[in-house]
Amino acid sequence: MQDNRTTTASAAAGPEKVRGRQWLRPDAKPAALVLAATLALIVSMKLVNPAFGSMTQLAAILITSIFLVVASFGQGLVILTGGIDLSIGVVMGIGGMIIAGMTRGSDDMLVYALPTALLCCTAIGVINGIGVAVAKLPPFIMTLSSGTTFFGVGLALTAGSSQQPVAPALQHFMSGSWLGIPLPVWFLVVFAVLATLLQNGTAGGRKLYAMGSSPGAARVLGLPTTLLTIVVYGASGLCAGMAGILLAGYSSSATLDMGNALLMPTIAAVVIGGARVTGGAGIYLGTLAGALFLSTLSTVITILSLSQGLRSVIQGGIIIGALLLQSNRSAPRR
Amino acid sequence: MPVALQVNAISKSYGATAALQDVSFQLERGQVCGLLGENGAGKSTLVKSISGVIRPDSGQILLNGEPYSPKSIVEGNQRGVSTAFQELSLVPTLSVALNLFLPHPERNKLGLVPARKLEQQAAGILEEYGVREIRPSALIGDLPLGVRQRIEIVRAMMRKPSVLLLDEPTAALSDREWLFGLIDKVVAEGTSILYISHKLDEIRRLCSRCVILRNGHKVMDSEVKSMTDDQIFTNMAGRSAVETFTSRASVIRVDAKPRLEVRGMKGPGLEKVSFKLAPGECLGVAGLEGHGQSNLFKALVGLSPVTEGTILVDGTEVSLHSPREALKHGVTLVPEERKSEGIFSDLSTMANISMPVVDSVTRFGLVDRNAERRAVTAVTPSVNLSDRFLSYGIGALSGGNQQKAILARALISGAKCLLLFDPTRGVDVGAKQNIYAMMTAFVRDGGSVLFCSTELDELVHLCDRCLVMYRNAIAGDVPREELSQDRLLSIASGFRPGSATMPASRVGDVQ
Amino acid sequence: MMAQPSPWYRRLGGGALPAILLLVLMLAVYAVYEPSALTSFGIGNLLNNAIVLALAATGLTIVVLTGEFDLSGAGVVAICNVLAATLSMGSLGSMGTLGFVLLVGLAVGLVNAYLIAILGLQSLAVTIGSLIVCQGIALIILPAPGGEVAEAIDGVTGDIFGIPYAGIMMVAIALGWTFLKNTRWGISVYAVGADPVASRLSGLDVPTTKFLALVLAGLCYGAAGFVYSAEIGSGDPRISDSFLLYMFAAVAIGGTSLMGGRGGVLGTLVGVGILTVMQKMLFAIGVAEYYTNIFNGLIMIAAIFFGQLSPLVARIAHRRPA
Amino acid sequence: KDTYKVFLNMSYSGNSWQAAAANGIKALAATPPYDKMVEFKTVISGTDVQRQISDLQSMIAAGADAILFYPLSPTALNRVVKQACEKGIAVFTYDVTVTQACAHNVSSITARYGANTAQWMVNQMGGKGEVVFNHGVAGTTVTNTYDEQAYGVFKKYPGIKIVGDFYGNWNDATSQEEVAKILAAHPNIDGIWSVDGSYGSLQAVINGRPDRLVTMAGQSNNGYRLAIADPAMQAKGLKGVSSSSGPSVGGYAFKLMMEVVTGKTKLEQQNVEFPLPWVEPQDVKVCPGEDFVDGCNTFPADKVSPLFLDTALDGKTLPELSIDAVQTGNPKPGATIQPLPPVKYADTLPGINCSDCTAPADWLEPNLVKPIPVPN
Ligand SMILES: Nc1ncnc2c1ncn2[C@@H]1O[C@H](COP(=O)(O)OP(=O)(O)OP(=O)(O)O)[C@@H](O)[C@H]1O
Ligand SMILES: Nc1ncnc2c1ncn2[C@@H]1O[C@H](COP(=O)(O)OP(=O)(O)OP(=O)(O)O)[C@@H](O)[C@H]1O
Ligand SMILES: [Mg+2]
Ligand SMILES: [Mg+2]
Repeated sequence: MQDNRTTTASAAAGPEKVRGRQWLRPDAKPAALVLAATLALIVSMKLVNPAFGSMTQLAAILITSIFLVVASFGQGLVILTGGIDLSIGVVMGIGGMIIAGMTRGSDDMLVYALPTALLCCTAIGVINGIGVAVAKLPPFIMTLSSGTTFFGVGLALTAGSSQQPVAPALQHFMSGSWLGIPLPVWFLVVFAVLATLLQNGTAGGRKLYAMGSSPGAARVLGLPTTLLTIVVYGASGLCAGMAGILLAGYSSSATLDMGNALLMPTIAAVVIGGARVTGGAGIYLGTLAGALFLSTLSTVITILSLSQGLRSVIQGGIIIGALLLQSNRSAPRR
Repeated sequence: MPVALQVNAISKSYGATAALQDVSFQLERGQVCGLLGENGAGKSTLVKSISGVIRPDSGQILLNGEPYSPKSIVEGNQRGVSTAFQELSLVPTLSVALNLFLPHPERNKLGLVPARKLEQQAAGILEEYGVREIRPSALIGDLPLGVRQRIEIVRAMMRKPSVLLLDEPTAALSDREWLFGLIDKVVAEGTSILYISHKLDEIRRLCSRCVILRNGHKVMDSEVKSMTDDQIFTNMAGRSAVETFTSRASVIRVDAKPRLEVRGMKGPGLEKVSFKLAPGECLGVAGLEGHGQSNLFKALVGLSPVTEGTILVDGTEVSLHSPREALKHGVTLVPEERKSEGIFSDLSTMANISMPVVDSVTRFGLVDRNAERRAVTAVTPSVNLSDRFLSYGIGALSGGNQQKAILARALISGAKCLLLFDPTRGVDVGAKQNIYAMMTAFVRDGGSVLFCSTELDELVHLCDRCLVMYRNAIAGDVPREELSQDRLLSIASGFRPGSATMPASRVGDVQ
Repeated sequence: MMAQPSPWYRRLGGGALPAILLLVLMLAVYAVYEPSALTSFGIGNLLNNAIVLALAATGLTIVVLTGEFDLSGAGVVAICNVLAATLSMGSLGSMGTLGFVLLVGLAVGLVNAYLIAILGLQSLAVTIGSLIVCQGIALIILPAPGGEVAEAIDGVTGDIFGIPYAGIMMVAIALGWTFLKNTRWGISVYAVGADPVASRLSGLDVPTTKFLALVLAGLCYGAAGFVYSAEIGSGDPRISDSFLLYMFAAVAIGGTSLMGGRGGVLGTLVGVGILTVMQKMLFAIGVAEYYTNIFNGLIMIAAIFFGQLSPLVARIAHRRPA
Repeated sequence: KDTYKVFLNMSYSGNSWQAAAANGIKALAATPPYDKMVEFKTVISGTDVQRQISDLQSMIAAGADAILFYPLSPTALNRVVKQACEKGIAVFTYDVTVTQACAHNVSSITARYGANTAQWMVNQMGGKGEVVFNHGVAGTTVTNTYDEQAYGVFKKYPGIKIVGDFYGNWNDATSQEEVAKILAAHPNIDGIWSVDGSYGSLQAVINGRPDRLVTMAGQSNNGYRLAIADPAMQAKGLKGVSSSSGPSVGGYAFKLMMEVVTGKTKLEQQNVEFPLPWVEPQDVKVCPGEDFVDGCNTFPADKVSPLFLDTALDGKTLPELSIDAVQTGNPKPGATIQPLPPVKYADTLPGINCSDCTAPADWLEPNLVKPIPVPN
């Protein structure tokens, strides 16, 4: 019997030897890196142009990032479940159009207009959700089609033009400040906190991660996948509507196509923030960082005074650079 | 005897986890060496290091006396090492034939892969290895797990390796003799085999030697014959226990309404199934793979369509169209396919387990981590899952530990009726005892268990009664006192009590 | 007893079958309402309208099959278009231009492939970056629409013996893919998309498979850019976002799963057909203006929806108790 | 011939400019006598050039008599335009142009917007100050042409410093965001030059630096016109000119096309210039009613959105239109089509409205505004 129990003693060390708590949750790493990249952008710009990076400038960046921050929360939730929402741009336009059309430049109707606009946008999201969850249509086609369809409906109803100015109260909200800090920045902070809690603190959020991680297991376990899917797309519609209303307030009027330019950035913000496109991974803090990064980047690009071609090359290059920062070659590839 | 494989002091860490530390052993030509260890001991990691899937951090390997450090699994294959993996490595959307010939199927002059020809060849190979009932053009994803396990094994063997690594090859097999026959044959041809299993009887049947790992270290390397079960067990777990089944008294509550009653259930792959499951009862389901057990389990929670029949829970007729409804009626399923239907691989083990109760461990709408931990740690001891795994992503856990987590999740859900599909698959001996104890305690507290297993001795020892499925129908209902492996096997193979005709096909008529 | 669609069904394109039926139906409606549809002028127009999208979506399909995304297609088409418009009249000539734009496609494909397949970055994020860079380069090369492509390139929109080149290219794509799909690489494309882990354990080279797919896609985009230049006869640095969306829509309508592993180029060609004929058909039956948008959306949903029903029907039909 | 099959092909949809132009054209097509004469159909192609080509092909196949369209590219549609001409179809573009010689381009692009507005700003600023440059859409001929003219003028005055520039995409929201960001980096800007998005730009300045406004040139949004004429705003330094090509060019092109198709007018040249709107603060005159009469050119704030384009209406050439007409596409009750004044032919600009031609020698110079001497 060649029993070598001599090693038994040291065996106890084994995997128990776990290092102290990691200072950063692994899923917060991309968020931290992207935030760092954002700061690096600001600092390097400040070196080039000392006028850059003043408090007003930072406030301007934050205020103009608010649309992206709000809309990409919804996009992030959808992506978390393994879907995608391509109707966000259209829904933003519709939200803004409803607000403009109902308030007609006075504050009287605002209390009715706000819920109506949000409700309509949520309803479009819910329709998306039903298409995806019940009819089992691929999210890409479902949301693309519903975007196209509702754009057509919006055109037919408004003949394509924004008829009326937006309620002054909304405009004041977007340009006012409290305690020396612009109201939209307050809004941004509150929204970010709520969104983080919702996505990463609640039981519902947890279930979304489960669903995105393994739809099969979620089904076997009896998670309400249909309901959650519908809720998530509804939330995306709601966020898009909210972003649309804010944008309408900001520019004091609305057009149906005003959200189109924001669709791609919402997706970009989510994936740059470290979320996985196929679902199940990524935190809202990452999305927030991604949105702030993109907003800062576009400010920097604006300040650079280059031809649009060069701006694009630099912008795209910096996005890829930020991704390279996150790459982890030693990590096992899935 | 010449040494086929020599492993010298290899180590491998995943982050802070040292999966292997200074492990050395050697495998002689024509030898079957057992590799034993608790879940997470590092067995699969060792196999992956040898097969070229991962590269060890340090140490070296000699193959037939020559240095061997495969950069890829293909290189391993070329050098004569092939593997049947624990988490099967077949591509679900490809045909059986293509899977067999991956990664480099034959090409014709045009560079095309001739599907027909490969299917013919595959048919020949499957025939040669005694897998007769599979059509080579069938997609892997359409086949039951047990059949996939066979194909995985055949694929490893057909390459005629000099070193064959089998990582828990019998986990999903109900017909182990098939494998034993093949192993005997290839060993006679001079192949060396590293054989991983949690089943001691298999080790005793096949292996002359065994290596035991614990927490990444080799703790024992010895002749099997010279070891008692108790010694092996002590080496694996560091404490003494024996793999035994303590007989227990029946706790069936005969007076109560049946917890679950199924009448004339029909559906795809299910023929007129009826049975009753009382509170306090552990009802077994036996059968060779592909005879409808998994359809039955799935149909009971609405994952497989039911065309006819009724289901009653506690005497009232209910519809269980989805796992969600089933859970509302206190019925929950521990599924067969851990990888795609069990785990949420991106979530921590804690979150995986707490999922059914996550709604109730909240405070102010937010998940209360302390309450969550309390709820989870209340059930983990029953499945012997160490608390230190709770903060890990479940994807980083060993297969057996993942299985324990899923069982813990079923317990935490508060269901009164557990449908356990092979709950001890891939679970180590110690943990098995815990799972048995868990089941025993569960029925003692008035719960009901419907229990399917590929290991007949489990059924024989744990069940109050055992249903045997054959060709998608219930072919026998064996009461406790008549339970024996032979009896179950004969019914499962199609022998009717009192009939002497041989069944047409041994493993179902999958054609 | 194994439930599975019969081989003939799968060979006919599996999930794409209902899409084919829808396409035929739409073509029939179009032909009834627009008599000139079936003239050689009408058919030629249709094929020429479809070929650019077909080439680009083919490239995208291959990438999507491996389980990745690629948004750079629209950017590559833009660069190749402005290059064709600035170079083809010069010393490079038309063949030289073709070679050059294919090289550009290849180059972008290589960069994407390196970042995605070798470094393991997320494909969607990376290709958003490369899309923006490509659009920028196109703007630098040609800041405003203009230029002219050589006569010979223009000829791509013509025909030979009455058969439009676009039709020949369409057939070539179909045959080419049928060939590629059955090579070792083609098989690994499907395997890698369906289950990367199992593919790796089976010994397939996952990074190389993805690498080649992304590079091949780059080439397809280059070719698309070349044909696009022939179609419009000039250069335009801006290519709309909607082109990108149509690429993806064609892939999805054709029955390719955006999660990878399922589908194929033949289906994509059908998807391209549906998107192209849809526009023509709606015009012919007099659906105009805002309703075009609404119908566009609804037809896309319908195409997918029927596509989903059919395997179900086939399964049920096949599943009769033995 | 007493009925004509006429197609309007829009490309973009969903923004105010395109909507107002299309609605104006629709209203005119429904105004007697065209309501009986014209079989009118609108087609939206979206932003994909190939779709526009496909739709134009469909129109040819459908036997159009006349096609009025907003081209997505000056060159990409040439082939299909030629096909249409060969079938004897009258092909007109509005606002933007094609270089195919057989098409009629109706546009203000040759009216030197860039040079005139830049010169106006220079004059107002006394030849010095910090200017922000709001480009239109990158990669379009219009933007490049205007940019070249405006840059040329600003460059002549060493005191003018262009401290920032951005692509506002002819969009107010985008322009507002960008100006807000630039203002934070360059708090002392004196002027903003833009083609469109000027109301948004102004909003950004009002929000960021309320007590010191700027000199501006830009689009004719109603809110912008009211602001430049507002004494309170002027007191804070706002000086603005409202110009830029308006949606009425669409209606004008339609009327002209119909006159040509019905033989009332014969065009001697292909390219027609639509007069550039030009409203300085003292020219702003608020209308009492729903349309432009007696030279009024602006509406009260409560009547329309601040983004409403006053140039959707045109008192001189398009008296048939009213607010309602350009917002809904319904004809103004009681209106009938009035004859057009004589046309002004446009300069040729290579790559814009012709291919083998030369531009006039002075095409970068202002022709409406007299330059001030360079201060020393
Ligand atoms: N990809 C990975 N990332 C991190 N840790 C891992 C990974 N794979 C394995 N481990 C860890 O390495 C250790 C050994 O795992 P391994 O899979 O080799 O166990 P095993 O002996 O095969 O167990 P089982 O009997 O359950 O299959 C475990 O602690 C496991 O958590
Ligand atoms: N969708 C289906 N349609 C028709 N027959 C099916 C379908 N799914 C499975 N079957 C058949 O039903 C039978 C039972 O399959 P099932 O997966 O339940 O086997 P099993 O005994 O649970 O296998 P294992 O022991 O390997 O888990 C098989 O013969 C299978 O071919
Ligand atoms: Mg293992
Ligand atoms: Mg089974």
